[in-house]
Amino acid sequence: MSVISKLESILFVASKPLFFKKIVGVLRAPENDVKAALEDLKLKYNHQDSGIILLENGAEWQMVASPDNKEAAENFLKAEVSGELTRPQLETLTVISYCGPITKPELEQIRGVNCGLIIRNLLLRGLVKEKEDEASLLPTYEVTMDYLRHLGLNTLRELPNYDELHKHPFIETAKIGTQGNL
Amino acid sequence: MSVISKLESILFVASKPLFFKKIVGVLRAPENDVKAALEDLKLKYNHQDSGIILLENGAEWQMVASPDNKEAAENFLKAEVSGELTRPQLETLTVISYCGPITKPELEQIRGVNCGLIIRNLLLRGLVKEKEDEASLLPTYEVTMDYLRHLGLNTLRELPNYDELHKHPFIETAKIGTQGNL
Amino acid sequence: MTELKLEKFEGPLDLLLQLIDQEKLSISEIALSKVTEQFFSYLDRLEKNRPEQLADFLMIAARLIFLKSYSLLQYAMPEEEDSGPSLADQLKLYRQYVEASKKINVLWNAGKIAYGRIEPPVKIKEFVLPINARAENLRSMIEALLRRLKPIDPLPKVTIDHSISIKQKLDSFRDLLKRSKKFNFMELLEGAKNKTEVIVSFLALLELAKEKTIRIKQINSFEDMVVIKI
Repeated sequence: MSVISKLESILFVASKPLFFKKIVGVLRAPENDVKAALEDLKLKYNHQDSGIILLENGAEWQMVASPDNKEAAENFLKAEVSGELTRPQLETLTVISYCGPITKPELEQIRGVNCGLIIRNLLLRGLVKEKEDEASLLPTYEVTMDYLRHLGLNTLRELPNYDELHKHPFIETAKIGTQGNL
Repeated sequence: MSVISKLESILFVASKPLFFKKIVGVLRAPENDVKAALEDLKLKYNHQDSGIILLENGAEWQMVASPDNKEAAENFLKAEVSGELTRPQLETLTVISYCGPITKPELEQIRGVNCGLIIRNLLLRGLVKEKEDEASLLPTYEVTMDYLRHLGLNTLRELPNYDELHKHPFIETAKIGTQGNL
Repeated sequence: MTELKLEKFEGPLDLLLQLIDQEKLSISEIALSKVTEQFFSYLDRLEKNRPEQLADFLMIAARLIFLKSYSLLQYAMPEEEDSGPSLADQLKLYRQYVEASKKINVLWNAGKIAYGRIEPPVKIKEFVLPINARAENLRSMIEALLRRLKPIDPLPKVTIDHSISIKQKLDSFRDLLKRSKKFNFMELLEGAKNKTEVIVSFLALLELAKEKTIRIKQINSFEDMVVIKI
Protein backbone atom coordinates (compact mmCIF):
# COMPACT_ATOMS: atom_id res chain seq x y z
CA MET A 1 0.00 0.00 0.00
CA SER A 2 1.01 3.60 -0.52
CA VAL A 3 2.50 5.80 2.18
CA ILE A 4 -0.59 7.99 2.30
CA SER A 5 -2.96 5.09 2.89
CA LYS A 6 -0.82 3.67 5.69
CA LEU A 7 -0.43 7.13 7.18
CA GLU A 8 -4.19 7.60 7.16
CA SER A 9 -4.68 4.26 8.95
CA ILE A 10 -2.06 4.99 11.60
CA LEU A 11 -3.39 8.48 12.33
CA PHE A 12 -6.88 6.96 12.57
CA VAL A 13 -5.99 4.29 15.13
CA ALA A 14 -3.40 6.29 17.07
CA SER A 15 -5.94 8.02 19.37
CA LYS A 16 -3.34 10.62 20.37
CA PRO A 17 -0.96 13.17 18.85
CA LEU A 18 2.00 11.61 17.02
CA PHE A 19 5.37 13.23 16.45
CA PHE A 20 6.54 13.45 12.86
CA LYS A 21 9.65 11.44 13.74
CA LYS A 22 7.50 8.72 15.23
CA ILE A 23 5.33 8.56 12.10
CA VAL A 24 8.43 8.27 9.91
CA GLY A 25 9.63 5.43 12.10
CA VAL A 26 6.33 3.58 11.99
CA LEU A 27 5.89 3.95 8.22
CA ARG A 28 9.55 3.21 7.50
CA ALA A 29 9.36 5.71 4.63
CA PRO A 30 11.60 8.61 3.56
CA GLU A 31 10.90 11.82 5.50
CA ASN A 32 10.03 13.72 2.35
CA ASP A 33 7.43 11.17 1.33
CA VAL A 34 5.82 11.32 4.76
CA LYS A 35 5.85 15.10 4.67
CA ALA A 36 4.18 15.11 1.27
CA ALA A 37 1.60 12.54 2.40
CA LEU A 38 0.73 14.67 5.46
CA GLU A 39 0.21 17.68 3.21
CA ASP A 40 -2.00 15.61 0.91
CA LEU A 41 -4.10 14.44 3.85
CA LYS A 42 -4.43 18.00 5.07
CA LEU A 43 -5.83 18.93 1.67
CA LYS A 44 -8.14 15.96 1.73
CA TYR A 45 -9.59 16.65 5.17
CA ASN A 46 -9.16 20.24 6.22
CA HIS A 47 -11.93 22.02 4.41
CA GLN A 48 -15.33 23.43 5.17
CA ASP A 49 -17.88 20.72 5.83
CA SER A 50 -15.38 17.96 6.57
CA GLY A 51 -16.25 15.84 9.60
CA ILE A 52 -12.65 14.78 10.19
CA ILE A 53 -9.77 17.24 10.60
CA LEU A 54 -6.01 16.78 10.66
CA LEU A 55 -4.46 18.93 13.39
CA GLU A 56 -0.89 20.14 13.20
CA ASN A 57 0.88 21.48 16.29
CA GLY A 58 4.58 22.03 15.69
CA ALA A 59 5.96 18.58 14.93
CA GLU A 60 2.83 16.77 16.16
CA TRP A 61 -0.16 15.50 14.18
CA GLN A 62 -3.54 14.21 15.25
CA MET A 63 -6.72 13.19 13.47
CA VAL A 64 -9.83 14.55 15.22
CA ALA A 65 -13.52 15.14 14.66
CA SER A 66 -14.46 18.59 13.42
CA PRO A 67 -14.89 21.05 16.30
CA ASP A 68 -18.13 22.20 14.64
CA ASN A 69 -19.66 18.82 15.50
CA LYS A 70 -18.76 18.89 19.18
CA GLU A 71 -22.31 18.23 20.39
CA ALA A 72 -22.90 15.29 18.06
CA ALA A 73 -19.57 13.73 19.08
CA GLU A 74 -20.49 13.99 22.75
CA ASN A 75 -23.15 11.34 22.21
CA PHE A 76 -20.33 8.83 21.99
CA LEU A 77 -17.64 10.00 24.35
CA LYS A 78 -17.24 11.75 27.66
CA ALA A 79 -17.65 15.50 27.24
CA GLU A 80 -14.52 17.50 27.98
CA VAL A 81 -14.87 20.78 29.85
CA SER A 82 -12.71 23.70 28.75
CA GLY A 83 -13.03 25.70 31.98
CA GLU A 84 -12.37 29.40 32.23
CA LEU A 85 -8.92 30.82 31.64
CA THR A 86 -7.72 33.45 34.10
CA ARG A 87 -6.11 36.59 32.76
CA PRO A 88 -2.51 35.47 33.57
CA GLN A 89 -3.18 32.06 32.02
CA LEU A 90 -4.65 33.65 28.93
CA GLU A 91 -1.85 36.15 28.54
CA THR A 92 0.84 33.51 28.96
CA LEU A 93 -0.90 31.08 26.59
CA THR A 94 -1.18 33.86 24.01
CA VAL A 95 2.54 34.62 24.04
CA ILE A 96 3.42 30.90 23.93
CA SER A 97 0.88 30.34 21.11
CA TYR A 98 2.43 33.01 18.92
CA CYS A 99 6.09 32.71 19.94
CA GLY A 100 6.53 29.07 20.98
CA PRO A 101 8.84 27.29 21.37
CA ILE A 102 9.94 29.98 23.78
CA THR A 103 12.16 29.98 26.88
CA LYS A 104 11.05 31.27 30.26
CA PRO A 105 13.34 34.35 30.19
CA GLU A 106 12.01 35.29 26.75
CA LEU A 107 8.44 34.94 27.95
CA GLU A 108 9.24 37.03 31.01
CA GLN A 109 10.85 39.71 28.88
CA ILE A 110 7.65 40.05 26.87
CA ARG A 111 5.22 39.92 29.80
CA GLY A 112 7.42 41.84 32.24
CA VAL A 113 6.59 39.47 35.09
CA ASN A 114 8.05 36.31 36.56
CA CYS A 115 6.34 33.36 34.87
CA GLY A 116 7.52 30.40 36.95
CA LEU A 117 4.24 29.71 38.74
CA ILE A 118 2.03 30.31 35.74
CA ILE A 119 4.07 27.94 33.53
CA ARG A 120 3.76 25.24 36.20
CA ASN A 121 0.03 25.86 36.39
CA LEU A 122 -0.35 25.51 32.61
CA LEU A 123 1.85 22.38 32.53
CA LEU A 124 -0.40 20.80 35.16
CA ARG A 125 -3.50 21.72 33.18
CA GLY A 126 -1.95 20.09 30.14
CA LEU A 127 -2.21 23.25 28.03
CA VAL A 128 1.53 23.82 27.74
CA LYS A 129 4.41 21.37 27.47
CA GLU A 130 8.14 21.41 27.69
CA LYS A 131 9.60 20.78 24.29
CA GLU A 132 11.47 17.54 24.01
CA ASP A 133 14.71 19.00 22.78
CA GLU A 134 17.89 18.11 24.54
CA ALA A 135 20.04 20.33 22.34
CA SER A 136 18.94 23.62 23.92
CA LEU A 137 20.32 24.52 27.31
CA LEU A 138 17.15 26.12 28.59
CA PRO A 139 13.83 24.29 28.34
CA THR A 140 11.44 25.77 25.80
CA TYR A 141 7.68 25.79 26.07
CA GLU A 142 4.95 25.35 23.51
CA VAL A 143 1.19 24.78 23.60
CA THR A 144 -0.24 21.26 23.55
CA MET A 145 -2.52 19.56 21.08
CA ASP A 146 -5.21 19.56 23.77
CA TYR A 147 -5.08 23.35 23.80
CA LEU A 148 -5.35 23.47 20.02
CA ARG A 149 -8.29 21.04 20.12
CA HIS A 150 -10.12 23.26 22.58
CA LEU A 151 -9.52 26.38 20.50
CA GLY A 152 -11.09 24.64 17.51
CA LEU A 153 -8.14 25.56 15.26
CA ASN A 154 -6.38 23.27 12.79
CA THR A 155 -3.03 24.91 13.42
CA LEU A 156 -1.66 27.89 15.33
CA ARG A 157 -1.10 29.58 11.97
CA GLU A 158 -4.85 30.22 11.89
CA LEU A 159 -4.60 32.56 14.87
CA PRO A 160 -5.41 36.19 14.07
CA ASN A 161 -2.32 38.14 12.89
CA TYR A 162 -0.20 35.02 13.33
CA ASP A 163 2.53 35.97 10.87
CA GLU A 164 2.89 39.44 12.28
CA LEU A 165 2.97 38.42 15.93
CA HIS A 166 4.99 35.28 15.31
CA LYS A 167 7.79 37.04 13.51
CA HIS A 168 7.40 40.39 15.15
CA PRO A 169 10.51 42.52 14.63
CA PHE A 170 10.80 43.12 18.38
CA ILE A 171 10.63 39.52 19.42
CA GLU A 172 14.13 38.83 18.26
CA THR A 173 15.43 41.91 20.05
CA ALA A 174 13.30 41.06 23.07
CA LYS A 175 14.93 37.66 23.10
CA ILE A 176 18.37 39.25 22.96
CA GLY A 177 17.28 41.68 25.65
CA THR A 178 16.93 38.86 28.13
CA GLN A 179 20.68 38.65 28.27
CA GLY A 180 21.04 42.24 29.49
CA ASN A 181 20.76 42.94 33.16
CA LEU A 182 18.02 45.55 32.96
CA MET B 1 -23.14 21.81 9.80
CA SER B 2 -24.38 19.46 7.14
CA VAL B 3 -25.64 15.95 7.80
CA ILE B 4 -22.65 14.38 6.06
CA SER B 5 -20.11 16.30 8.14
CA LYS B 6 -21.85 15.37 11.40
CA LEU B 7 -22.18 11.77 10.23
CA GLU B 8 -18.47 11.62 9.44
CA SER B 9 -17.62 13.00 12.90
CA ILE B 10 -19.76 10.55 14.84
CA LEU B 11 -18.61 7.51 12.87
CA PHE B 12 -15.06 8.67 13.54
CA VAL B 13 -15.41 9.05 17.32
CA ALA B 14 -17.77 6.12 17.95
CA SER B 15 -15.06 3.42 17.56
CA LYS B 16 -17.80 0.76 17.34
CA PRO B 17 -20.58 -0.30 14.95
CA LEU B 18 -23.58 2.02 15.01
CA PHE B 19 -27.13 1.03 14.10
CA PHE B 20 -28.72 3.08 11.37
CA LYS B 21 -31.59 3.98 13.77
CA LYS B 22 -29.12 5.22 16.36
CA ILE B 23 -27.41 7.41 13.76
CA VAL B 24 -30.72 8.88 12.66
CA GLY B 25 -31.58 9.58 16.29
CA VAL B 26 -28.32 11.36 17.01
CA LEU B 27 -28.33 13.40 13.81
CA ARG B 28 -32.03 14.27 14.14
CA ALA B 29 -32.27 14.22 10.37
CA PRO B 30 -34.71 12.55 7.92
CA GLU B 31 -33.88 8.87 7.29
CA ASN B 32 -33.46 9.48 3.58
CA ASP B 33 -30.90 12.24 4.14
CA VAL B 34 -28.91 9.99 6.46
CA LYS B 35 -29.06 7.13 3.97
CA ALA B 36 -27.83 9.41 1.18
CA ALA B 37 -25.04 10.74 3.39
CA LEU B 38 -23.90 7.19 4.22
CA GLU B 39 -23.76 6.36 0.52
CA ASP B 40 -21.74 9.54 -0.12
CA LEU B 41 -19.29 8.61 2.59
CA LYS B 42 -18.96 5.11 1.19
CA LEU B 43 -17.97 6.64 -2.14
CA LYS B 44 -15.54 8.97 -0.41
CA TYR B 45 -13.80 6.28 1.61
CA ASN B 46 -14.24 2.87 0.09
CA HIS B 47 -11.74 2.84 -2.72
CA GLN B 48 -8.31 1.54 -3.43
CA ASP B 49 -5.63 3.37 -1.51
CA SER B 50 -7.88 4.75 1.21
CA GLY B 51 -6.57 4.32 4.76
CA ILE B 52 -10.04 4.48 6.31
CA ILE B 53 -12.97 2.28 5.31
CA LEU B 54 -16.70 2.50 6.01
CA LEU B 55 -18.00 -0.97 6.87
CA GLU B 56 -21.64 -1.82 6.31
CA ASN B 57 -22.94 -4.90 8.07
CA GLY B 58 -26.70 -5.25 7.82
CA ALA B 59 -28.09 -2.19 9.59
CA GLU B 60 -24.78 -1.42 11.30
CA TRP B 61 -22.11 1.04 10.17
CA GLN B 62 -18.54 1.43 11.38
CA MET B 63 -15.47 3.39 10.36
CA VAL B 64 -12.28 1.34 10.58
CA ALA B 65 -8.69 1.40 9.41
CA SER B 66 -8.28 -0.21 5.99
CA PRO B 67 -7.81 -3.99 6.23
CA ASP B 68 -4.87 -3.64 3.83
CA ASN B 69 -3.04 -1.78 6.59
CA LYS B 70 -4.20 -4.09 9.34
CA GLU B 71 -0.72 -5.34 10.04
CA ALA B 72 0.87 -1.89 10.14
CA ALA B 73 -1.86 -0.61 12.44
CA GLU B 74 -1.63 -3.61 14.75
CA ASN B 75 2.15 -3.43 14.94
CA PHE B 76 1.85 0.21 15.82
CA LEU B 77 -0.72 -0.42 18.56
CA LYS B 78 1.25 -3.36 19.96
CA ALA B 79 4.45 -1.32 20.11
CA GLU B 80 2.52 1.32 22.03
CA VAL B 81 1.82 -1.15 24.83
CA SER B 82 4.90 -3.33 24.77
CA GLY B 83 7.80 -1.27 23.41
CA GLU B 84 10.33 0.82 25.25
CA LEU B 85 8.89 3.39 27.65
CA THR B 86 9.21 7.06 26.78
CA ARG B 87 10.98 9.20 29.35
CA PRO B 88 7.72 10.70 30.72
CA GLN B 89 6.24 7.18 30.95
CA LEU B 90 9.27 5.86 32.80
CA GLU B 91 9.23 8.81 35.17
CA THR B 92 5.55 8.24 35.93
CA LEU B 93 6.11 4.54 36.51
CA THR B 94 9.02 5.39 38.81
CA VAL B 95 6.94 7.73 40.94
CA ILE B 96 4.14 5.17 41.15
CA SER B 97 6.66 2.47 42.12
CA TYR B 98 8.35 4.45 44.87
CA CYS B 99 5.39 6.50 46.09
CA GLY B 100 2.35 4.37 45.32
CA PRO B 101 -0.46 4.05 46.10
CA ILE B 102 -0.80 7.59 44.85
CA THR B 103 -3.60 9.68 43.33
CA LYS B 104 -3.40 11.35 39.92
CA PRO B 105 -3.32 14.91 41.35
CA GLU B 106 -0.47 13.95 43.70
CA LEU B 107 1.42 12.36 40.84
CA GLU B 108 0.93 15.45 38.71
CA GLN B 109 2.09 17.77 41.48
CA ILE B 110 5.28 15.73 41.85
CA ARG B 111 5.99 15.56 38.12
CA GLY B 112 4.73 19.07 37.43
CA VAL B 113 2.81 18.02 34.32
CA ASN B 114 -0.52 16.55 33.36
CA CYS B 115 -0.33 12.74 33.37
CA GLY B 116 -3.70 11.61 31.99
CA LEU B 117 -2.53 9.98 28.75
CA ILE B 118 0.50 8.38 30.37
CA ILE B 119 -1.45 6.67 33.15
CA ARG B 120 -3.78 5.25 30.49
CA ASN B 121 -0.80 3.77 28.66
CA LEU B 122 0.74 2.27 31.82
CA LEU B 123 -2.65 0.71 32.67
CA LEU B 124 -2.88 -0.84 29.18
CA ARG B 125 0.61 -2.24 29.53
CA GLY B 126 -0.37 -3.93 32.79
CA LEU B 127 2.43 -2.16 34.67
CA VAL B 128 0.08 -0.20 36.88
CA LYS B 129 -3.36 -0.79 38.33
CA GLU B 130 -6.12 1.48 39.56
CA LYS B 131 -7.63 1.04 43.00
CA GLU B 132 -10.72 2.72 44.38
CA ASP B 133 -9.76 4.48 47.56
CA GLU B 134 -12.82 5.09 49.70
CA ALA B 135 -11.09 7.56 51.97
CA SER B 136 -10.02 10.07 49.31
CA LEU B 137 -12.81 9.41 46.77
CA LEU B 138 -10.10 9.52 44.10
CA PRO B 139 -8.68 6.35 42.61
CA THR B 140 -5.09 5.58 43.54
CA TYR B 141 -2.42 3.96 41.36
CA GLU B 142 0.12 1.33 42.25
CA VAL B 143 2.27 -1.14 40.34
CA THR B 144 0.93 -4.59 39.49
CA MET B 145 2.11 -7.93 40.84
CA ASP B 146 3.05 -8.89 37.29
CA TYR B 147 5.46 -5.99 37.04
CA LEU B 148 6.94 -6.68 40.45
CA ARG B 149 7.46 -10.32 39.58
CA HIS B 150 9.18 -9.43 36.31
CA LEU B 151 11.49 -7.12 38.21
CA GLY B 152 12.43 -10.16 40.25
CA LEU B 153 11.22 -8.54 43.45
CA ASN B 154 8.97 -9.90 46.17
CA THR B 155 8.00 -6.50 47.48
CA LEU B 156 8.49 -2.87 46.54
CA ARG B 157 10.70 -2.50 49.59
CA GLU B 158 13.38 -4.32 47.62
CA LEU B 159 13.63 -1.44 45.13
CA PRO B 160 17.01 0.35 45.34
CA ASN B 161 17.03 2.71 48.36
CA TYR B 162 13.29 2.27 48.79
CA ASP B 163 13.14 3.22 52.48
CA GLU B 164 15.05 6.42 51.94
CA LEU B 165 13.26 7.47 48.74
CA HIS B 166 9.75 6.31 49.53
CA LYS B 167 8.98 9.30 51.74
CA HIS B 168 11.74 11.63 50.62
CA PRO B 169 11.12 15.20 51.88
CA PHE B 170 11.50 16.73 48.38
CA ILE B 171 8.76 14.45 47.09
CA GLU B 172 6.52 15.00 50.09
CA THR B 173 6.82 18.77 49.62
CA ALA B 174 6.14 18.58 45.89
CA LYS B 175 3.11 16.37 46.50
CA ILE B 176 1.33 19.06 48.48
CA GLY B 177 1.67 21.39 45.54
CA THR B 178 1.97 25.10 45.13
CA GLN B 179 -1.12 27.03 45.99
CA GLY B 180 -0.54 29.84 43.56
CA ASN B 181 -3.35 32.33 43.15
CA LEU B 182 -3.60 32.00 39.42
CA MET C 1 -6.79 61.30 38.13
CA THR C 2 -8.64 58.18 39.20
CA GLU C 3 -6.79 55.60 41.22
CA LEU C 4 -6.38 52.25 39.53
CA LYS C 5 -7.22 49.29 41.70
CA LEU C 6 -4.16 47.28 42.58
CA GLU C 7 -5.73 43.95 41.72
CA LYS C 8 -6.86 45.24 38.34
CA PHE C 9 -3.50 44.97 36.63
CA GLU C 10 -1.44 41.99 35.75
CA GLY C 11 2.08 43.31 36.16
CA PRO C 12 4.21 46.40 35.67
CA LEU C 13 3.71 46.58 31.90
CA ASP C 14 -0.04 46.33 32.30
CA LEU C 15 0.03 49.08 34.93
CA LEU C 16 2.05 51.31 32.58
CA LEU C 17 -0.38 50.66 29.73
CA GLN C 18 -3.35 51.55 31.90
CA LEU C 19 -1.69 54.71 33.22
CA ILE C 20 -0.83 55.80 29.68
CA ASP C 21 -4.36 55.02 28.47
CA GLN C 22 -5.79 56.98 31.37
CA GLU C 23 -3.77 60.01 30.32
CA LYS C 24 -4.97 59.46 26.75
CA LEU C 25 -1.40 59.33 25.49
CA SER C 26 0.11 57.04 22.91
CA ILE C 27 3.05 54.90 23.89
CA SER C 28 6.28 56.91 23.73
CA GLU C 29 9.16 57.83 25.98
CA ILE C 30 7.48 61.15 26.73
CA ALA C 31 4.34 59.31 27.84
CA LEU C 32 6.42 56.99 30.02
CA SER C 33 8.13 59.94 31.59
CA LYS C 34 4.75 61.51 32.36
CA VAL C 35 3.44 58.47 34.22
CA THR C 36 6.65 57.60 36.07
CA GLU C 37 5.64 59.29 39.29
CA GLN C 38 2.24 57.64 39.29
CA PHE C 39 3.92 54.30 38.67
CA PHE C 40 6.12 54.81 41.72
CA SER C 41 3.15 55.67 43.88
CA TYR C 42 1.96 52.09 43.42
CA LEU C 43 5.21 50.51 44.59
CA ASP C 44 4.59 51.10 48.30
CA ARG C 45 1.19 49.49 48.26
CA LEU C 46 2.53 46.69 46.14
CA GLU C 47 5.16 45.89 48.72
CA LYS C 48 2.40 45.28 51.23
CA ASN C 49 -0.13 43.47 49.03
CA ARG C 50 1.83 41.64 46.36
CA PRO C 51 5.38 41.31 47.71
CA GLU C 52 6.08 38.40 45.36
CA GLN C 53 5.70 40.74 42.39
CA LEU C 54 7.88 43.52 43.75
CA ALA C 55 10.95 42.35 41.84
CA ASP C 56 9.07 42.56 38.53
CA PHE C 57 7.94 46.10 39.28
CA LEU C 58 11.41 47.14 40.44
CA MET C 59 12.87 46.01 37.11
CA ILE C 60 10.54 48.33 35.25
CA ALA C 61 10.92 51.05 37.90
CA ALA C 62 14.67 50.98 37.30
CA ARG C 63 14.12 51.43 33.57
CA LEU C 64 11.73 54.33 34.15
CA ILE C 65 14.28 55.97 36.44
CA PHE C 66 16.87 55.39 33.79
CA LEU C 67 14.73 57.15 31.17
CA LYS C 68 14.13 60.07 33.52
CA SER C 69 17.69 60.31 34.68
CA TYR C 70 19.14 59.95 31.20
CA SER C 71 18.18 63.48 30.22
CA LEU C 72 19.49 64.86 33.51
CA LEU C 73 22.62 62.80 33.71
CA GLN C 74 23.54 62.21 30.11
CA TYR C 75 27.10 63.34 30.87
CA ALA C 76 27.45 60.67 33.53
CA MET C 77 26.27 57.66 31.56
CA PRO C 78 29.03 55.29 30.60
CA GLU C 79 29.08 54.07 27.03
CA GLU C 80 27.34 50.75 26.95
CA GLU C 81 26.16 48.35 24.37
CA ASP C 82 22.48 48.51 23.62
CA SER C 83 20.82 45.92 25.84
CA GLY C 84 17.65 45.15 23.92
CA PRO C 85 14.48 46.95 22.96
CA SER C 86 13.45 50.25 24.49
CA LEU C 87 10.77 50.22 27.15
CA ALA C 88 8.35 51.95 24.79
CA ASP C 89 8.89 49.29 22.12
CA GLN C 90 8.50 46.54 24.68
CA LEU C 91 5.24 48.09 25.84
CA LYS C 92 3.89 48.31 22.29
CA LEU C 93 4.70 44.65 21.76
CA TYR C 94 3.08 43.70 25.05
CA ARG C 95 -0.07 45.56 24.08
CA GLN C 96 -0.33 43.54 20.86
CA TYR C 97 -0.29 40.28 22.81
CA VAL C 98 -2.87 41.60 25.26
CA GLU C 99 -5.13 42.43 22.33
CA ALA C 100 -4.50 39.00 20.78
CA SER C 101 -5.28 37.30 24.10
CA LYS C 102 -8.79 38.76 23.98
CA LYS C 103 -9.38 37.07 20.62
CA ILE C 104 -7.99 33.79 21.93
CA ASN C 105 -10.37 34.05 24.88
CA VAL C 106 -13.30 34.34 22.45
CA LEU C 107 -12.15 31.18 20.63
CA TRP C 108 -11.63 29.36 23.92
CA ASN C 109 -15.10 30.22 25.17
CA ALA C 110 -16.82 29.46 21.85
CA GLY C 111 -17.37 25.89 23.03
CA LYS C 112 -15.81 24.24 19.99
CA ILE C 113 -13.82 21.17 20.87
CA ALA C 114 -12.25 18.84 18.33
CA TYR C 115 -12.51 15.34 19.79
CA GLY C 116 -10.01 12.62 19.11
CA ARG C 117 -11.20 9.05 18.95
CA ILE C 118 -10.27 6.19 21.25
CA GLU C 119 -9.24 3.05 19.45
CA PRO C 120 -10.09 -0.06 21.49
CA PRO C 121 -6.75 -1.31 22.83
CA VAL C 122 -5.16 -4.39 21.31
CA LYS C 123 -4.90 -7.22 23.80
CA ILE C 124 -1.40 -8.47 24.42
CA LYS C 125 -1.53 -12.07 25.46
CA GLU C 126 1.07 -11.94 28.17
CA PHE C 127 2.84 -9.35 30.24
CA VAL C 128 5.78 -7.72 28.47
CA LEU C 129 8.44 -6.02 30.57
CA PRO C 130 9.57 -2.90 28.66
CA ILE C 131 13.32 -3.15 28.17
CA ASN C 132 13.94 0.11 30.03
CA ALA C 133 11.70 -0.53 33.04
CA ARG C 134 14.10 -2.52 35.23
CA ALA C 135 14.85 -1.64 38.85
CA GLU C 136 18.05 0.13 37.81
CA ASN C 137 16.10 2.34 35.38
CA LEU C 138 13.71 3.26 38.15
CA ARG C 139 16.60 4.12 40.43
CA SER C 140 18.32 6.47 38.01
CA MET C 141 15.00 8.04 37.09
CA ILE C 142 14.08 8.81 40.69
CA GLU C 143 17.51 10.25 41.29
CA ALA C 144 17.04 12.57 38.31
CA LEU C 145 13.60 13.51 39.62
CA LEU C 146 14.99 14.36 43.06
CA ARG C 147 17.63 16.60 41.51
CA ARG C 148 14.83 18.44 39.73
CA LEU C 149 12.67 18.70 42.86
CA LYS C 150 15.46 20.03 45.04
CA PRO C 151 14.03 23.28 46.40
CA ILE C 152 15.51 26.40 44.88
CA ASP C 153 16.08 29.70 46.64
CA PRO C 154 12.54 31.04 47.04
CA LEU C 155 13.56 34.72 46.74
CA PRO C 156 13.88 36.05 43.20
CA LYS C 157 17.51 36.84 42.60
CA VAL C 158 16.74 40.25 41.13
CA THR C 159 15.26 41.52 44.39
CA ILE C 160 18.36 40.52 46.26
CA ASP C 161 20.62 42.15 43.69
CA HIS C 162 18.69 45.38 43.81
CA SER C 163 18.29 45.64 47.55
CA ILE C 164 21.88 44.67 48.26
CA SER C 165 23.31 47.09 45.78
CA ILE C 166 21.22 50.07 46.87
CA LYS C 167 22.01 49.30 50.49
CA GLN C 168 25.71 48.95 49.70
CA LYS C 169 25.73 52.26 47.85
CA LEU C 170 23.96 54.01 50.71
CA ASP C 171 26.50 52.65 53.16
CA SER C 172 29.43 53.69 51.05
CA PHE C 173 28.01 57.20 50.54
CA ARG C 174 27.50 57.52 54.30
CA ASP C 175 31.10 56.48 54.85
CA LEU C 176 32.22 59.07 52.33
CA LEU C 177 30.16 61.76 54.04
CA LYS C 178 31.86 60.96 57.34
CA ARG C 179 35.16 61.76 55.74
CA SER C 180 34.28 64.78 53.58
CA LYS C 181 31.55 67.40 53.75
CA LYS C 182 31.27 67.97 50.02
CA PHE C 183 31.87 66.03 46.82
CA ASN C 184 30.83 65.95 43.18
CA PHE C 185 28.39 63.35 41.88
CA MET C 186 30.75 62.55 39.00
CA GLU C 187 33.42 61.47 41.49
CA LEU C 188 31.00 58.94 42.88
CA LEU C 189 30.46 57.45 39.50
CA GLU C 190 34.09 56.95 38.63
CA GLY C 191 34.00 53.29 39.51
CA ALA C 192 30.59 52.66 37.95
CA LYS C 193 30.67 49.68 35.63
CA ASN C 194 27.29 49.91 33.95
CA LYS C 195 23.99 51.73 33.71
CA THR C 196 22.56 49.81 36.63
CA GLU C 197 25.24 51.10 38.92
CA VAL C 198 24.71 54.70 37.77
CA ILE C 199 21.00 54.36 38.39
CA VAL C 200 21.49 52.71 41.74
CA SER C 201 23.88 55.50 42.75
CA PHE C 202 21.34 58.07 41.68
CA LEU C 203 18.60 56.29 43.65
CA ALA C 204 20.85 56.13 46.71
CA LEU C 205 21.56 59.83 46.36
CA LEU C 206 17.85 60.64 46.18
CA GLU C 207 17.30 58.49 49.25
CA LEU C 208 19.93 60.42 51.21
CA ALA C 209 18.36 63.70 50.10
CA LYS C 210 14.99 62.44 51.26
CA GLU C 211 16.50 61.60 54.66
CA LYS C 212 17.81 65.18 54.70
CA THR C 213 21.33 63.88 55.18
CA ILE C 214 22.50 65.81 52.14
CA ARG C 215 21.69 68.76 49.94
CA ILE C 216 22.27 68.69 46.19
CA LYS C 217 23.31 71.72 44.18
CA GLN C 218 23.46 72.05 40.42
CA ILE C 219 24.33 75.43 38.91
CA ASN C 220 23.28 74.81 35.30
CA SER C 221 21.16 72.00 33.97
CA PHE C 222 23.08 68.97 32.67
CA GLU C 223 26.10 70.00 34.72
CA ASP C 224 27.64 67.97 37.45
CA MET C 225 25.89 68.02 40.85
CA VAL C 226 27.54 69.03 44.07
CA VAL C 227 26.60 66.96 47.09
CA ILE C 228 26.79 68.79 50.43
CA LYS C 229 26.42 67.20 53.86
CA ILE C 230 23.81 68.85 56.07
